Amino acid sequence: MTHSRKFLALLAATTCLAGPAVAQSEDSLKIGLIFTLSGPAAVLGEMGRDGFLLAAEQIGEIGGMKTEIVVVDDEQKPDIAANKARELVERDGVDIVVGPIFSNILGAIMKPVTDSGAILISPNAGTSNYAGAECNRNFFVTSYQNDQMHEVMGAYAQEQGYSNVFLLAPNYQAGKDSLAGFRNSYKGDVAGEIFTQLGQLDYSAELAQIAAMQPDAVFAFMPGGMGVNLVKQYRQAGLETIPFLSAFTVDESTLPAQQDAALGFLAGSNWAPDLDTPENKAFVEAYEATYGKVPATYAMQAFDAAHLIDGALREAGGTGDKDALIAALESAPFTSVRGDFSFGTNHYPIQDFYLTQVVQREDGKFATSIVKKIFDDYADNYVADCTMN
Amino acid sequence: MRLIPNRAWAATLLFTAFALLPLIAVWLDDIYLIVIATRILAYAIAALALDLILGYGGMVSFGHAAYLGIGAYSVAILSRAGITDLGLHLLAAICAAAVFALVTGAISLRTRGIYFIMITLAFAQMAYFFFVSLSAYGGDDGVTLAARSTVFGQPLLESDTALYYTGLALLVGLYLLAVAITRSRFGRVLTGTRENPVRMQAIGFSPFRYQLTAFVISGCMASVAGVMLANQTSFVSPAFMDWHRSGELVVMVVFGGIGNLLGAIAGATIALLLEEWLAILTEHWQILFGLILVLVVLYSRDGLTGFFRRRL
Amino acid sequence: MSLLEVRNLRKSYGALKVTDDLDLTVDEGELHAIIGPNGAGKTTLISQLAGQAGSDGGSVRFAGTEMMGMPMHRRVRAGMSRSFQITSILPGFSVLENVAAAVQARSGSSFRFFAPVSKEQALNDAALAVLARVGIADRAFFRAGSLSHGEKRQLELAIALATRPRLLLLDEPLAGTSGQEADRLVEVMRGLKRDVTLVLIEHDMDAVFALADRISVLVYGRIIATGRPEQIRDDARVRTAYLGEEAGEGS
Amino acid sequence: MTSLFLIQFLNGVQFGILLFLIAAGLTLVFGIMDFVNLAHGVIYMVGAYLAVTFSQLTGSYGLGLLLTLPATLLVGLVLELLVFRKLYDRPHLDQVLATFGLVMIISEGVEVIWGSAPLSVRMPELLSGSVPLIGPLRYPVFRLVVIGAGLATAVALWLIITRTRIGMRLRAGATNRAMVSALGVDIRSLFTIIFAFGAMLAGFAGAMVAPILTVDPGMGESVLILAFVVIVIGGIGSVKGAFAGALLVGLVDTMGRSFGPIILRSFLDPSAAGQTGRVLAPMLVYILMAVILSVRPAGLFGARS
Repeated sequence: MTHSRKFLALLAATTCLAGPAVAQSEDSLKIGLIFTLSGPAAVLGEMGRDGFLLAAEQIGEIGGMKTEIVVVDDEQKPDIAANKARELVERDGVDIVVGPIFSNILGAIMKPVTDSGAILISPNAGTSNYAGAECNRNFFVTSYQNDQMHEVMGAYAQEQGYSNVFLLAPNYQAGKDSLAGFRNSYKGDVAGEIFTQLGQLDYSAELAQIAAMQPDAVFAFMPGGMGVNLVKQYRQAGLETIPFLSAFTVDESTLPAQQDAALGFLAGSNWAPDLDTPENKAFVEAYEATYGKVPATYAMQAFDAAHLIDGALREAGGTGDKDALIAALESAPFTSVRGDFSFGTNHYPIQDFYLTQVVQREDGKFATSIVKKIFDDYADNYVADCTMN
Repeated sequence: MRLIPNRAWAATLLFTAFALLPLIAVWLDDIYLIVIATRILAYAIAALALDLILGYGGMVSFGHAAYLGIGAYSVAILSRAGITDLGLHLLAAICAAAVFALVTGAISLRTRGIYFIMITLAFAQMAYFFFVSLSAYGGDDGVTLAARSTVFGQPLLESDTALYYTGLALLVGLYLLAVAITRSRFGRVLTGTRENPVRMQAIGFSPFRYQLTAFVISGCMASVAGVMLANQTSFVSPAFMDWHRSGELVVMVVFGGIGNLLGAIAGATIALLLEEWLAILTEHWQILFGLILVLVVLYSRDGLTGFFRRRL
Repeated sequence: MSLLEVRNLRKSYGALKVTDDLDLTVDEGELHAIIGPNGAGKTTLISQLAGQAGSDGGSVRFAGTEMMGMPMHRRVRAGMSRSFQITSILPGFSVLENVAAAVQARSGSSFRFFAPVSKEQALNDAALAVLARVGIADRAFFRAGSLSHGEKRQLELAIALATRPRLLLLDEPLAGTSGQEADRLVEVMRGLKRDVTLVLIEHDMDAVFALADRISVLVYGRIIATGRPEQIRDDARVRTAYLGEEAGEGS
Repeated sequence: MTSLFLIQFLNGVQFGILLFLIAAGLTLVFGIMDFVNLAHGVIYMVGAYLAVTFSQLTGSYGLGLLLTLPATLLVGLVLELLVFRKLYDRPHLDQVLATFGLVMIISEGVEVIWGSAPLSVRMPELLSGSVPLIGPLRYPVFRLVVIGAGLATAVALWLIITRTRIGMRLRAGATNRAMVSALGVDIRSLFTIIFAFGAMLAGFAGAMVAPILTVDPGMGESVLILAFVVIVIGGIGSVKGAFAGALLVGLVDTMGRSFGPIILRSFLDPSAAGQTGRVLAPMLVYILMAVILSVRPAGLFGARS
């Protein structure tokens, strides 16, 4: 009889397997990092991971708890990311997941992570749907809402009185969002709006049209390798006389490849390595000392995420009380390297935005530099549609 | 065919192992194994479908991930329209796949060899870019599924084990169907057209009709894998039908040993398990995986099953 | 009554006229041999008649219906089958399955997906009968690829027969067969004369003159002479075409 | 408008020439040795990375380029000896599996050696300017150099194939491999030469492209697909086909992307034209291939119908 009861128990166990894994014991904290660590865009994932680990090393015990960090590669493939996210929350039982870099990966891991009760903190992808109607109590963003970076440049173009701007972005969702964001604050007319092929290498066709139209300025959103190609070819085609406004195109992850081709180009951002705050100086020096590279926003925002978690856990007294932890996170109890930083009701950041320009530092390296502040304590346009809990 | 006795034995062994897996997962206290295994089942179905035309029909389709995408998007599109029943999802997927396979197959079958490989790739790329342009469904960011398909209106598939066993049932069913087809009158003509198309014409068969029928059947089967994958990740994106995925499917079938339906299932299973375990070993797991592929080709004539068949 | 009427059949590869305005008539029930020196265009003619190779012009009427433009598989269904000079079988199949496939082609639709074909005893029995007739029944369960060259020629003939044709185009069936196998095949062909019209292309003159009711001589894509075996043997033109100039004057 | 057309044409030709350099090696290897080499794309990538390293070591892009050629020749030789030599008589699918494995090894290996960040080569000073074309339009000198170098290579390749003894053997090998080996030609060494030479050509293309495009681990894959499209359109085994196919794909891809929407606008309203243009643009090359293959199933100059 006992034999069969044991078997029945086993059978019963297999039928009701959904539901959260057993919660971690009180004093230990488990964090899962999920970034793109292989393929062409691995450099961005590596920066996010390195930024977070640098902060974790400096803090030691995050939130005063014994900390274990599990790093996972999503290979920039949504279905693999969805499974790896489930692995983090169900098998490894992590309390907090930090990542990813790309919007389509965020879409894939949002449900598995937040449904399992864990907290998800995105240090980069900040799509509009999760800032608005689909906002989620367990989801925080330490970077920005994607459109904001483009709105900064739209406002600058409007401020400069440009009347005829040429727009360029890849033919995918983030590309469409970017040009929409730019047009939120830029009211002038548009010389041309071209969506290039994702991963396109050669922009001579588009540059020829720009040269033919001679617009007041060009606004481009071309992340990663696309940005390197575009900037180099822009310079080679002799178009540097036309101001080059951009978002996510000239930053510390692509400048090592763009080098002097990007000199003087403009970019909208929520940060630059030479932002004048003591925490930022310490962060940039520590990052360059440890990794020998100039940090980009991907590293900075992950660095801030670690400090956010540290501050919130100390305030909420550990991971036991979920509501307390969420309330603590909402109060953003940490000093960001960007200076003033707080969360909107949709858990997206409210922060300052700047116009930055590419400069060559005395040590020969290239980096973006703060020119002037465009927006002060600027929230995203979707917070109104979010009716959290 | 003396092979049959130990093939049936091998099949029952493999499927019983799959059937016991959830129990093993609980016993090892690692429920995540079921999540990996469900994904393996989906790819096993797709590999089985591909091997039907690759191994038996000699048609190397390098665009079979398109059917994974068609199956997955059938779930996404129908769910958004309020239809959540698994049966309807499968039906829609199969019909859509049949139409796509009929049209592209009729054109592709005018070519041979590498040309057939490239034209099937071309049609899959066209399908891929079509779904990338579907901004209503998130374009290339993809779209999250609110819930898994329902069975008789009940959300039974929400439990991973139920989804797993549904997948296993589909795999076993499709495997038996595929075996029956390869041994039927139709299967004999299909294999004949692979071996010697001119001889088949000389006895009165027009190869085109049989190859196109097999191509459509294979596409429909592969779309079932797409429906499974969508439910497994509860997320759908064009990345499901990227040409890399078509390449991975071909690799799985050849890795397992072509012309052997069990080999295709074994190829998919072992390839995906390798990916999981090697990824734990090192961040640069692809070097090891690539090395294994090269070594298997160099030292074993027809893939893993060839390797095992000689050893057993 | 003529079963096959070929009128001004033409085919050329660029400037080379392979089939040069060829006429041929084959009567029902006869064994009509076609002989000619190498390169005369015999195999091309067979391919044109069978529908494997296209034709530049002319007409091929079989049992009253025009075949020109019809693909090979439909001509076979119409009852006009062929064997290949270079053996063309299904090496991976068993010998029995090779022949059973041909029987299957003429016995109902092959779009059946569930019943195992190896269990269809009707097909197997019919196939075994043809194998027995051709003399390789003992090889039924061997892989076709493993047969000797001669046995493959016998299988080639068996497969063609299994389509139960009304007209059978045989392209050098004895090529490469040893004496004993050749005699066996000649006997089989002699036995066939009763129920199928045969067009025999062959170099083995003994077999031709032993079997043929009528012989046509094909030279450079044209039929230069047609007649009973003894007429052809004494025909001067045939001898010059075949045996070269001096033989022609010598007689 | 016409000036835009001229620039697009030049860009199309330049992209076509680049594709030809890659496709030439691929079609020779495939046509003559009946060998499907998916790893050809990563050899192009390795050429680009080597050019970056050698340029940094020697301080000059020119020297870097020259050093890259023998280096990629060596890479081709090593791969041929270790892996490809054992696979010549194996079915295509085994070759696909083995070379697919090689692609994984080399792509990840590159990331281990050079890191995953995109690299680039500084443009050589004298070639970095741009030449005035018409009115305000200018055309980068370096791209003209690429076109020139590509055409020179094409002519050289054509001469080698049609005029030299090795060329005669290449053509004979393409039509009937068994016969060539039967005639006592050491087929093994001929294959090795073809392989190494094909790898060098791909490496040369990679090195030439380094200053214009980014050098990152993903560059091999996108080019590989286009190279296969080119050799299939041109007809496997025909270098002439590869040249025609490359130019065709280069022009259609470049011109299609810019003039497609303009042409569509003539019979569709602007927003629909923009949208269909965006949907069709990435598909153009594949539509082109599908159309050609359905009309000529063995490519334009199909050596093997």
